[in-house]
Amino acid sequence: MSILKLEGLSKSFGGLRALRDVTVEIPEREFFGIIGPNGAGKTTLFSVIAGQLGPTSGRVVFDGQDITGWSADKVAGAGLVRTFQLMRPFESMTVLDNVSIASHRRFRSTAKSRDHAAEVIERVGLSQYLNKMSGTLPTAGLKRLELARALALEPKILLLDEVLAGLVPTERAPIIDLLRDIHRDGVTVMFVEHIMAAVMALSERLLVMHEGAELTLGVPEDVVQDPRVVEAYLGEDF
Amino acid sequence: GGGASAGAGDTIAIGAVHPLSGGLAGVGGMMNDGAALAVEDINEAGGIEALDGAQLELRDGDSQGSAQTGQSEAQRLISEGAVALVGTYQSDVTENVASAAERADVPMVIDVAVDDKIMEQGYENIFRIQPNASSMGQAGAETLAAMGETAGVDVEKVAYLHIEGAFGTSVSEAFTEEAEAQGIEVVSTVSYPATNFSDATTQVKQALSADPDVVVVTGYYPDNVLVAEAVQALNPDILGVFGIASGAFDDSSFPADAGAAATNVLSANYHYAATSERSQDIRERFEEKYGRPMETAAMLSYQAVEVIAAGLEESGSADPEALRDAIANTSIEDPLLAFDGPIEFDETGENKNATVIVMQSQDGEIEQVFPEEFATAELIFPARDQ
Amino acid sequence: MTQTSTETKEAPAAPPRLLDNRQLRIAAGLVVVVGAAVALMYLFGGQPSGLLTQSLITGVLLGGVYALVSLGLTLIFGVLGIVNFAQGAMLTMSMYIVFFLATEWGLNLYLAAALTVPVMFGFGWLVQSTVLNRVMGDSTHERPLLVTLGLSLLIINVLLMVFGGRPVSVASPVEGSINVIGALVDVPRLIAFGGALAVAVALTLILRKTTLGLAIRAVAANDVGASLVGVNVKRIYAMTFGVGATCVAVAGGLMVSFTSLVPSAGEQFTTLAFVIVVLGGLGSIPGALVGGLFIGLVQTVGSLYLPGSGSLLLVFGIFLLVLFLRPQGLFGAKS
Amino acid sequence: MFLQLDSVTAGYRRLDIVHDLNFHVERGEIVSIIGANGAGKTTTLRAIAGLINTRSGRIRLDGEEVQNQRPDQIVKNGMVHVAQDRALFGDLAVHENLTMGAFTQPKSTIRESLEQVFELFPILRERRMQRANTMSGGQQQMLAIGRALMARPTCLTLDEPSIGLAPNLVAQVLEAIKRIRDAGVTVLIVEQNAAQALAISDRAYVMESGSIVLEGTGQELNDSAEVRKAYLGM
Amino acid sequence: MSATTESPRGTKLPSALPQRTHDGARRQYIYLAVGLVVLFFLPFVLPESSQPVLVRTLIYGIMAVGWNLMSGYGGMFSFGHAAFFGVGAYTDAVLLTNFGISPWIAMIIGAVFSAGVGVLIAYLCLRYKLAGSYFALATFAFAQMFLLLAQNLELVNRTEGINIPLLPEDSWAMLQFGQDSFNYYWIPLLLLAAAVAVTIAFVYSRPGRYTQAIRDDPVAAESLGIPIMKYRLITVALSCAITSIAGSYYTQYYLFVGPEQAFSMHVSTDAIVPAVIGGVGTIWGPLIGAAVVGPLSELVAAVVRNPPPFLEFLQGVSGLDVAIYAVLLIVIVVFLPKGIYGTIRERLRK
Ligand SMILES: Nc1ncnc2c1ncn2[C@@H]1O[C@H](COP(=O)(O)OP(=O)(O)OP(=O)(O)O)[C@@H](O)[C@H]1O
Ligand SMILES: Nc1ncnc2c1ncn2[C@@H]1O[C@H](COP(=O)(O)OP(=O)(O)OP(=O)(O)O)[C@@H](O)[C@H]1O
Ligand SMILES: [Mg+2]
Ligand SMILES: [Mg+2]
Repeated sequence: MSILKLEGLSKSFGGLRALRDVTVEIPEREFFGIIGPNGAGKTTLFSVIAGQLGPTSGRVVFDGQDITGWSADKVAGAGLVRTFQLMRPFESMTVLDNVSIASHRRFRSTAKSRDHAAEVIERVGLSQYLNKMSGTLPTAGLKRLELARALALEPKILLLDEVLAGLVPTERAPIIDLLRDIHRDGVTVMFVEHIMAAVMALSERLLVMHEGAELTLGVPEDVVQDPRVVEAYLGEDF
Repeated sequence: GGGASAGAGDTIAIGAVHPLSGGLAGVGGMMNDGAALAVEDINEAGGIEALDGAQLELRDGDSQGSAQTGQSEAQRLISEGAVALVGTYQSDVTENVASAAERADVPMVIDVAVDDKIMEQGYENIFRIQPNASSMGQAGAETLAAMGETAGVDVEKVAYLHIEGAFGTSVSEAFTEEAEAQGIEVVSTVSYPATNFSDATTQVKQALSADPDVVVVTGYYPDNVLVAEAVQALNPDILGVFGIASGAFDDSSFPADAGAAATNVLSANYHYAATSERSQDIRERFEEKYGRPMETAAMLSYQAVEVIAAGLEESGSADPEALRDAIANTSIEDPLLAFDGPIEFDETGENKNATVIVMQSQDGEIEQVFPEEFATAELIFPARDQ
Repeated sequence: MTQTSTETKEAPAAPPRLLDNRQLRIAAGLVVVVGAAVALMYLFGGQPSGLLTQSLITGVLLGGVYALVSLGLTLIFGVLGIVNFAQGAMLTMSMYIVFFLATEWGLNLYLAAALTVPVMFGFGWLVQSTVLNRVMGDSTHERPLLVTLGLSLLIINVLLMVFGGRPVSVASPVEGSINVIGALVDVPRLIAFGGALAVAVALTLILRKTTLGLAIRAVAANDVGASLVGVNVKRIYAMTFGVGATCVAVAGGLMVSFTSLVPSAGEQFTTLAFVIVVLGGLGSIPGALVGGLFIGLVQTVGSLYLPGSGSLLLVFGIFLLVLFLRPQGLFGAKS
Repeated sequence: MFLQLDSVTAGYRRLDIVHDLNFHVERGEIVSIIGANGAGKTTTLRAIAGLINTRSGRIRLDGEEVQNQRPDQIVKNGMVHVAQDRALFGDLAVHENLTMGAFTQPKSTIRESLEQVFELFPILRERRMQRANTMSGGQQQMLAIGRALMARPTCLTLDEPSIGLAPNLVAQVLEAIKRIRDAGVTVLIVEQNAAQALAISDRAYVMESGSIVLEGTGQELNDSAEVRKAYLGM
Repeated sequence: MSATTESPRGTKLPSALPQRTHDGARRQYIYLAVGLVVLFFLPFVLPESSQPVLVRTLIYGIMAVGWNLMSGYGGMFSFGHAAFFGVGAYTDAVLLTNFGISPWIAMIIGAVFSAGVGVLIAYLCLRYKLAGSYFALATFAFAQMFLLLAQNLELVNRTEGINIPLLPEDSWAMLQFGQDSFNYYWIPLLLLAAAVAVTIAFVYSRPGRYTQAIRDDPVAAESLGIPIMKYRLITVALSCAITSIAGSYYTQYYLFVGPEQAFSMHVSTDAIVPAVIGGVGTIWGPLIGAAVVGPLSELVAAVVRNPPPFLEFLQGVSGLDVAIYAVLLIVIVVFLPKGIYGTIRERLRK
């Protein structure tokens, strides 16, 4: 059964068609990768799914429910959670508070939500920063924080926008492990990434977007052989 | 509250609350100086005889033009021992200061504040020297009719231009009522806003469109200057511009400020008695001391201090309660203002004999022109070339 | 700062112009709307047509004065992000300087006004570089706001201490009024109106055509970015505040002859200038001009129908409407 | 030595992030700094660009001391910085951003510089009327580099120029950097893409907790087992 | 269902985690209680003449605490808090003079009413996505409109304003006492303490944390499932209600309210200045700010009135006191970037 269905999603900014008729079905528990040139519309796609932007046309069906036009908080509450390409911590708060904001939605009691938040923080490996102000975290920490907040909501499906960007390879590895772990726990993951090593290692299926539309969709090994993908995205050196 | 009674040779404190800073600081400062001069004069003349020549002391309070600051200044002055208050120029500040004085049972003599309502609260301790808004409107209408009669000119229709708010409205309403009784018709009434008003042409033209004989104006300084200038520019066929309780038309700055537009503008207002030698002397000394002319408002402050001093003489005590009773029963002959008689207060605290006279801006000077007994120059009416 | 558009890649690259097409379209639209409203009023307004004509002309001239005061404010607001509360006080200050030069030195009014310009520029520069530059930076606006609030109190009360609170006046070398289709046009106000147009054009030219203007626009868009392309940001801040003060100096010089000058004379313009600046679009010069004229018209014509402060209520009503429907202002770029 | 840092210490508020830093860049070199996240690479570049003050030490550019000069003075000295957050003029159009980049240059050079930038990044020509902050992440990165080139720098400092770029563009950008160097510009880059950065670098430094811990030619570091393990993830 | 709760790594951390929320709040309440006790005895040590200043300072304090909730914690910079203050002030006056309703009840009605007005205004502004300066100016415009409305509405006596009739004797029910009764000080002191207690409770509560998250980054907050409009409006309602209580008390203390006293721009700045001086977005900042700003102009005025010998020449220069006050204001703002409390706290943390 598919957990997320995108039916003919389009989005225009003025005259620019950032998304053109994107139609995809994502089965439950899939690890679904998206790549594409800069400006292909990947982030826009996430924003439309997660309710930050309304589509110009098309439908988003999540878990059998039409969520097109829902506000972002309602979408998140339903279990579809995204992270941001540019990190957005709540700077005036500690790491623990950042995360417990999210876990509050699950647990009414402050104590419980904090315990849960602490668990999640431990899980993403940020425990040493627990009571540090989030604004002072280094890039890698912010990436983990972004992830922790999303996880604290116990999402059914996670949309990750370039969580690995800006990390050195040694820092990527534990996060890749973590993503695998999350996936293993039953969360469907959609992710946008430019780091091909990670894309190849993680995705079960891979969507390539180009100028707002689907260029190709398939298993990663096939997709990267596609000459159109090489031409538009990967380049000859790959 | 209230101050302790003063013994021989003591000083007796009088509190003055005026806007000494902010937008109204010009007039507020001048009023404070007026009160200070009065205190000085009284002290020089030997202080309060009935209290063994006790000296007066003026304590200033700055209302900053705001009601709450005014009230807290009043409270401060009272708790520092002021036996009476003088103030405050603005009606809303006066409301607050009056309620503070009333609650502390300390007498207050209002020098300037026009709103009828202040005295309608049933306060026991509050007295006012100047005429209130509605009595000025009424007196204005009477005077206009009388003036027309004296000059042999028919005034049948007037247009009324007034500032928005209680002051302008109550003067204009009282005028309209009395005018009817005098056979004068108010053919149009136009109000203009108290703030953000920087061009009066439209309003004046609107008032003129009913073809009046006289344009009657009530308002404060800057807006009334604008009105006079607009009338001058539109150059209508009218007998004259007649201010009632106008903040500008009898102000000594007005002729220079408005230039040609000031020519022969009439103003019915309470005013210092230019014909009184005592008031002339005070004005001369004031100007010498403070380097600026003493306007009517400052004369009222001077007068208010005199009223309190008279009360002290009469009661022979600096106890506020005794002082209050003394002021209520006092009668001050030879007032410094052009009034109908001595200063005496009725049971609400209003000065029974307060009234207006007519001034006219002639050749760059403000002259008293009507009624005859106060005239310093001949009335020119019709005031405009026909 | 405002000419950018979100056109698509099909759009041809056009060199920036003083007024781009979109702004002209908006201006034209506004003219049509106002024109239609005026026509309706002549036909069905129930007011004598002479009076209506007079109020229109008075309104436009008053609007010129408003625009003059708002021009500097919009620049400061748009570039520095400072809500300059001292704008009105600075206006008063420049009028007093003109007064001083005209009475103490016996200078011609307009000569005195011209001399006031560099003085006010220097003042603005000094205020920004010594005080305001220290409170910028963190993206909140409360600190600059409080500083200008304090500055306003300071200016007004220092003027009070120096010049006293009694009204003073300066006579204009040109007096009188001319008659235009049955309505009266006050000459000093007409000159002020011309001054507003001239200042708007001059400012636009400075912003569009000079290096200083380029730098100002860069700083307005992103100050760190501007410093990384070689702009001395603090200097541009000071320049901008100086130019904003200069606008006020021109305004003061042109308005002093028809103002009763007291230390608080300029205050009343501060509030309306905010309205105008937002209405026109933050940082938009044509916006301030058109906004000023529009508010002048609304207030004056409105007063025919709504007595007293009723027309001001109308002004604020329109302000909120514009804010809701077009928060970037009539001439602002959408963001 | 073209750019030289002598025991530079810098940081934020009371916190020192980099300590006693020494390194140099020769004229016409590409030098890269690699290191873990939070090592202080950005801080170093910001100090060089004048965006933060140094607490002690000297920074020399072409013999002249430039520490604690304002950013605009440093630009006028020929060193231009591309910030990690790009610092674009968000509300201005692409072409205006680029024109602004040539702020310190004579007007006559603008057209030529524009052509060069457009050649390097054709998408910018296509989108020259679009507002900068509506461009995609990668497009904005290209714009930021393009804007820096408009100032015709003699020394360019780039903070993670390849972040968020598609693989073909990463190659392109690094290639472009090489060409920029070949045109005579000295380049200092900070990169996460350590392998690719080292591949084009003449020399490189490894930074750890605010200090330089290793240096060598690009090749040397690329071959070093230590580096491979720690920073290349191999 | 998601399975993260049973994650193998999800080890329980029972006592490892300090219960900072509760501790934090409890500590603030203790500070509050201690402060309250100390301040309670202030009138006994200060001269009688200082009471008006104390009361005004407390009114500033309540306003600033209210403003701080919305603007400091909520990130919605209000430049029109006069609107909410004035609604409280007028509700009290109208209900008392027209219907004889006790000020205590009027205070509550006013607070509810003001919260409603605030929510409506904020909803309009937020719905149309006004933020930053635009939001500030919109609230400013609303306050100006209220001013103009009050000046034109018969119900509130237009420009004349409303007098509260003097009662012959003290009355707790009608909140009227002899002029220098300490009750006039203790009542606003308790109101202020209550406002601070509400702030503490709110800041440490779930809605309060949501509000702060929304302030830091509304987009991120929304994507974490927080309905941002709802929590913003809750914050606004609280803020307006508190501010309104300051207004109601104002009317009772000064026994007079007019359009200028209720709705003028100065009222709005009176709410902002103490909060900024003390420290925006902190619990104690607005109080400390009020304690500085409230008496400041009085102190300056007192010095100018009776200057020490070496400053004799200053005496009687009108405008000087306000000029000095203005300079002090500027100096504080310039040299204490986070306000008095905010700056001190920052120093201590290091
Ligand atoms: N608010 C907006 N207004 C106008 N155009 C926009 C807006 N947001 C995005 N775009 C445009 O839509 C296109 C798709 O942008 P999007 O951010 O989705 O790209 P992306 O695939 O995420 O790219 P990257 O990999 O560089 O992050 C781009 O051309 C961008 O310029
Ligand atoms: N404005 C700031 N205030 C306080 N600390 C900061 C600030 N900016 C950065 N830091 C801290 O300085 C340290 C070094 O940051 P820097 O950005 O220089 O690292 P970097 O090597 O560039 O890492 P990255 O790969 O994450 O960009 C980090 O721990 C970071 O938290
Ligand atoms: Mg993207
Ligand atoms: Mg970095």
